[in-house]
Amino acid sequence: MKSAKSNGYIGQAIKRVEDPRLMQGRATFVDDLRLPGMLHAAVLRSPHAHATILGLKTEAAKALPGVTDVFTGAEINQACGLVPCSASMPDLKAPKHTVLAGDRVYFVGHPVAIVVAASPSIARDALDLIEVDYDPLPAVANPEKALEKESPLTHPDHGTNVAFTWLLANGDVDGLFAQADRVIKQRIVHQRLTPMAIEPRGCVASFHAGEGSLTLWTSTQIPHLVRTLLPGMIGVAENKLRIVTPEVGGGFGSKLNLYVEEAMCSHLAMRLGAPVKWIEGRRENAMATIHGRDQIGEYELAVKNDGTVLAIKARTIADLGSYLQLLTPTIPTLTGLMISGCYKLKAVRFELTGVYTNKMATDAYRGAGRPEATYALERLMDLAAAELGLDPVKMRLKNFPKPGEFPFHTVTGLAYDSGNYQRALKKAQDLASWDALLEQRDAARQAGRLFGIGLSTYVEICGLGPSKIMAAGGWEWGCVRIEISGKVTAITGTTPHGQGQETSFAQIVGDRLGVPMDDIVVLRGDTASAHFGRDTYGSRATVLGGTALLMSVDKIIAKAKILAGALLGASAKKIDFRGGKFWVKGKPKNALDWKRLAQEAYVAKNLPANFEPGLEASSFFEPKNCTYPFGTHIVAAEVERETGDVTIVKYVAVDDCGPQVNPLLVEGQLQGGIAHSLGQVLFERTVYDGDGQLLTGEFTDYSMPRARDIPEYVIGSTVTPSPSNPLGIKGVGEAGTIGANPAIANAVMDALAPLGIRHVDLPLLPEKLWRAIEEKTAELRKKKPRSQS
Amino acid sequence: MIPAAFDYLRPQTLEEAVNLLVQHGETAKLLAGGHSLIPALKLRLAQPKTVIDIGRIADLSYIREEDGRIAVGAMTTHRAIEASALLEEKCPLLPEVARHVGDVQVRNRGTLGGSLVHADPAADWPAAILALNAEVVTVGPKGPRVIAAKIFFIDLFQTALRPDEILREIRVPVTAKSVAYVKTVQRASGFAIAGVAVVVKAAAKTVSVGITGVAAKAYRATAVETKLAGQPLSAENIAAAAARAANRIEPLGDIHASAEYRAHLARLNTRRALGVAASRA
Amino acid sequence: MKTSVNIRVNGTLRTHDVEPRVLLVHFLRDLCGLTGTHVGCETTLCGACTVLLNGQAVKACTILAVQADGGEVTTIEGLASNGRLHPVQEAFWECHGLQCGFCTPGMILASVELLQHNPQPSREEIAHAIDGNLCRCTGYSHIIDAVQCAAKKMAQPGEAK
Amino acid sequence: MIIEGTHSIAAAPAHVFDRLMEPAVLQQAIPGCDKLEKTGEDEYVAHLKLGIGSIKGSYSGKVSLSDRQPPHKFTLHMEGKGGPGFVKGTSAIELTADGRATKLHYSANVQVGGLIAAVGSRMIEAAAKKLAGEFFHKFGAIVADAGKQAR
Repeated sequence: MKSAKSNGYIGQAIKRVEDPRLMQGRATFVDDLRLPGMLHAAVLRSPHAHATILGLKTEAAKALPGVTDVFTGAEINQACGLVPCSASMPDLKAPKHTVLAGDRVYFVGHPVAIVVAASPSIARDALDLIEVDYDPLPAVANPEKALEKESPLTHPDHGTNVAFTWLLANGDVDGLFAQADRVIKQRIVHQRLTPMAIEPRGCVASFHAGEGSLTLWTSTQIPHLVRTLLPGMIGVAENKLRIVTPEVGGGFGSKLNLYVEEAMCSHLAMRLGAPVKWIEGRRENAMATIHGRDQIGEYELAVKNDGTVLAIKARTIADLGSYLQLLTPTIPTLTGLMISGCYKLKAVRFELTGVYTNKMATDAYRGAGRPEATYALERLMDLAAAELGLDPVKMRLKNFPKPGEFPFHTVTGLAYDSGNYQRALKKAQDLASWDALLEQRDAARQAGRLFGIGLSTYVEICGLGPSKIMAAGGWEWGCVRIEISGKVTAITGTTPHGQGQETSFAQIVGDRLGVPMDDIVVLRGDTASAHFGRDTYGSRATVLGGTALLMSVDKIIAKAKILAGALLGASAKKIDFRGGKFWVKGKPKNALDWKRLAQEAYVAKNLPANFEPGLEASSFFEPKNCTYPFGTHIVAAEVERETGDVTIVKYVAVDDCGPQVNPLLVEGQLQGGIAHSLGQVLFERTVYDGDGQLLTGEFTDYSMPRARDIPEYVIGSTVTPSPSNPLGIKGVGEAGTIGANPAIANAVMDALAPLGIRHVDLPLLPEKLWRAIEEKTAELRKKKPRSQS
Repeated sequence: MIPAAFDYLRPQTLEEAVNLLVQHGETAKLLAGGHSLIPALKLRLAQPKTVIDIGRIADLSYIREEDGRIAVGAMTTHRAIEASALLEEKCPLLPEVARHVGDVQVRNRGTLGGSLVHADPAADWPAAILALNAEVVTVGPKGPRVIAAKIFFIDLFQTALRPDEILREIRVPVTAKSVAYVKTVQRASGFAIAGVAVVVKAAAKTVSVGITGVAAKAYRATAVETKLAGQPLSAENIAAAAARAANRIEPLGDIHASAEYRAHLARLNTRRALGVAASRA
Repeated sequence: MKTSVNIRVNGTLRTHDVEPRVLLVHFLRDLCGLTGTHVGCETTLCGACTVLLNGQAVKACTILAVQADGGEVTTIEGLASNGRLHPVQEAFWECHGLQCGFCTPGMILASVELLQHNPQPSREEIAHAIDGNLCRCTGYSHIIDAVQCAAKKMAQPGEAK
Repeated sequence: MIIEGTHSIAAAPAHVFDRLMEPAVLQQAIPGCDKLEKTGEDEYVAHLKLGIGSIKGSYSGKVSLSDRQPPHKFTLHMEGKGGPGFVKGTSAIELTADGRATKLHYSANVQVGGLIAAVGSRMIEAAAKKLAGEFFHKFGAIVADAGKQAR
């Protein structure tokens, strides 16, 4: 650990400036806000997956002392407008997404009424007094069943449960499949997951009647996008709207959305003339905050006997749930874009059908479409290697583009800007002591144990992204200000919520300015100070937000050189700058520091002609391309024969996210990301029963990793800078999740391979593995009755 | 997250508590450590009119040796049991099971008596209480009553405790070290999918086996016990007996484990627990 | 029917009239204004509300304020003394044991309790001690590092125990 | 969710069948039923206070019968809703003579929703079986008692 005092901050494992307030209970999350006269909202939700609302009685609730008012869809939907979705497939059928249900509910958790009261407890009591007469309708929870002719319709007026179709096709797929020595086929299931940020959602809205301005504090990843989209719902002009995100207790994509409660609280704050707060409960979070994944794909990989992969085909169904949130239809298309992974495939056909079911909407959850691609492809690679009798490592190496082939144009139409997949794979093998690991597996197998090794070589699409591929701008904004005192304020348009950019951005800015980090404050998450921004998702914040700040710093330095030149009697070209000091070349003793220059810039008595006062600059960074981090994960796992329990014996992760601004934070992101995948592979799943009832509605039934589940990691890195931004950085927020998934699954499947088990769908629950083991063991016993001891 | 409103009473003596229970009847709930009741209150699954807090009644939290048995006060926390040197020495199954209950925070507040009275079919304690042939001492308007563990658990969330009775004490025998608890945990909730508690009496050549999490109530695996009675605890004998651990039981199935897998785990964990206990003899 | 409740919180006696249904976590957050104690679930499983009650780690969401009447509570706000971070806080900082920080107060207090009675815990023992605390950001590894680091700090002479 | 069970009742099928059609008997036998009113041919409204341990709730709902084939079988439909959620089910009930007694077999397709489904999924099957068991136990007692008195 190096001290934060010395300069040269970039690349140092500096402890975070955010932490002291968070560790002492002095940070402000939304639920910590208390405004004078604040009212409390509670939302009544449907217990039915699908039903007609025959009647709604709110009188008793309204009569409860302390209740301000109760609103139903009939009383609020007109005023609140429809929840926006950014996707625009040509054939997309989108239901009208009102804030409260109209005469029909179509998922468990569908908001039906909202109560506003003097306290949270009164609001909660009032919910019990609302009477709703539901007439249940048939529901469909299984996306494959939803496509059958006789299926109940989630939206009867659509006449179908198909929301859209999407096709990505390139190259001579049929020809290459005809040339293939073998076709590897596998049905791949990505179970639905619930993001479960430990802080549920919540918001407080406050309206200033005199100014006509509204402030919304909300636990979101995207205050700027909310400010762009909310005016369309509630009729407050964008320039009268301020969105503040205080601390956010985790998002993982689940807070990358504009939700009905944000619109309702904003509307009600205006309507009732008092601040309105709503805090989501955990059960509400489980049923009415977006879910992730939920894809089923029939995959086919065409290969030659020597291990060359030729082409890939997939017919994929994405279960969208019952309506569209901001990015719902877009997420599964990312699976298509990344389906060629690290390999030189010659053709692709990815057919996607988005399907409505009576469930909560899916949307971005950590990795968002890319873990689905990586998992499918890396499973196929292992299955192919097994069928061809090839070493899975050699098979991968055979199909990687060479380091000299970058930018590498994929068959899916992307241009990977940089890469050296061989190096990351080699490093991971070294860190895993590969040969010793193979010996360990041999020994374990000889002893009758189910021990396996799995790897995944993966590439991500991060740093989203150039505006041309984004619905509403893919740039990022940053502003840097040298204050009169010489202190530095950096303002980012990204919205960190745990990633630590108050620290890493101070490192970037401090490094370039030559200013101690202690003198820098990074502001984020308030549209009043961060005038522009496209926020935090898709591993973009450091890549784009960091670059926007760096550009601003460079503008200030250029300006300061002019000022320094004027003060020192030289032209700007003759001014040297280093370590926070400006001097005329060759005369370092007579140097000016930022403090002095700031005073001059703002007191403005000695400015050169045509020199604007002040030392502030802002910048929009528009990237030319996304970034493409990559890496290799290697996992050794053992399966207990009698229970199906999985133990991770070894975990090695090598990620190449380019130069690391703060390796400590990089490691934290990787470990956190891996934990999400560990959960998905081994036990996490959102379960609806056949009637659309949510059975994992609380932490009592939704299994997430706890400390006891976590292996000790060996984490390494390689550094292949991205040419797409001046720092060469690539983003790391989702790498763990994207890389881990197939590595763990492949290890478990390798452990079971000696029994002849080919594939088990995620999650690899003990019972599933036990059943597979029992079945195969029984078969083996039949075949050779005497070999069993 | 916010319970429905209720009246709160805090008796100082057991007698007072029994009187309040008689007075308020079915509309009242007793509050011990609160780690079964309060979660139900918060979800409004339980909405009693009155909550009678027995947490301030003196001398309900103790672990002491009396007449060759160990008496554990109903309000003794899981943590106190986990940490008890007396139990470690004289009845080590209780501390071993305590370590499996909930998490540290839950163990610091939750009580043995509260858990037993709640009779969750997947709670850990019933397995141990059954395997130990414990006795449950209650007090009611008609005075104290002693109930044998094997007739205490009646059904899902249902015990032999009468509505006007309060559980006061649990009495367990002094045992050797040859005990064990083997549990497959429902990883989300921490409850048991299959928890098997075993007491091996080497001298008498008998074993007793209590199983929780598998059926609608915890049960004694009598078929296992009968098979092993008088037999040496060889691996073969244990395996043969453990195979009967789910005989004549209707195992539960849910999203975490099917009935078939639960029955398998009952048998497997019985075999393993017997093996561990035998190795400690 | 409100009841008067007296709880010594971080050394200061707090007296409030509360409905019996008020949970300790709401007493602390809403009546004492100590919002460092968080609510992450409603089923006693996430541990974000962990505080020390009479020295023991407990989940403040599963205790009625009336039950804690007469007790002593330490919340995350009361852990640092005289402006000096507790060694567990120091260690969480150094080891990057927190990201969003929402679970952190509970995680730290559960760790403090562990180190009170087990000054040199193994990784397994730490995992066992924080089994009642969910973290969705860190993946726990750095948290376990932090608790071991805190144990080392606290073993040094002159450190607060 | 399918729940099945078999109970033995000490009376002949014809008698059992008839008694199952009597609202007063049903009300006595249905756990926690404090109201059962006939609203039409084979249709009733019911009010129940059900408690399993500390988990208690009030439910109101409808009960109806169909597919009546005395004394062999009938189908029972019920739906109820209350604070903790809703229950909807259809049960085929078959009676067969077993000596002087009746073997009653039920096979119910039960749908449970709302809070109980979200937080109580592990309990639902056991709870439903328990309640069905209580019903038939009580019903059996009523029928047998009446039989004794008649003799």
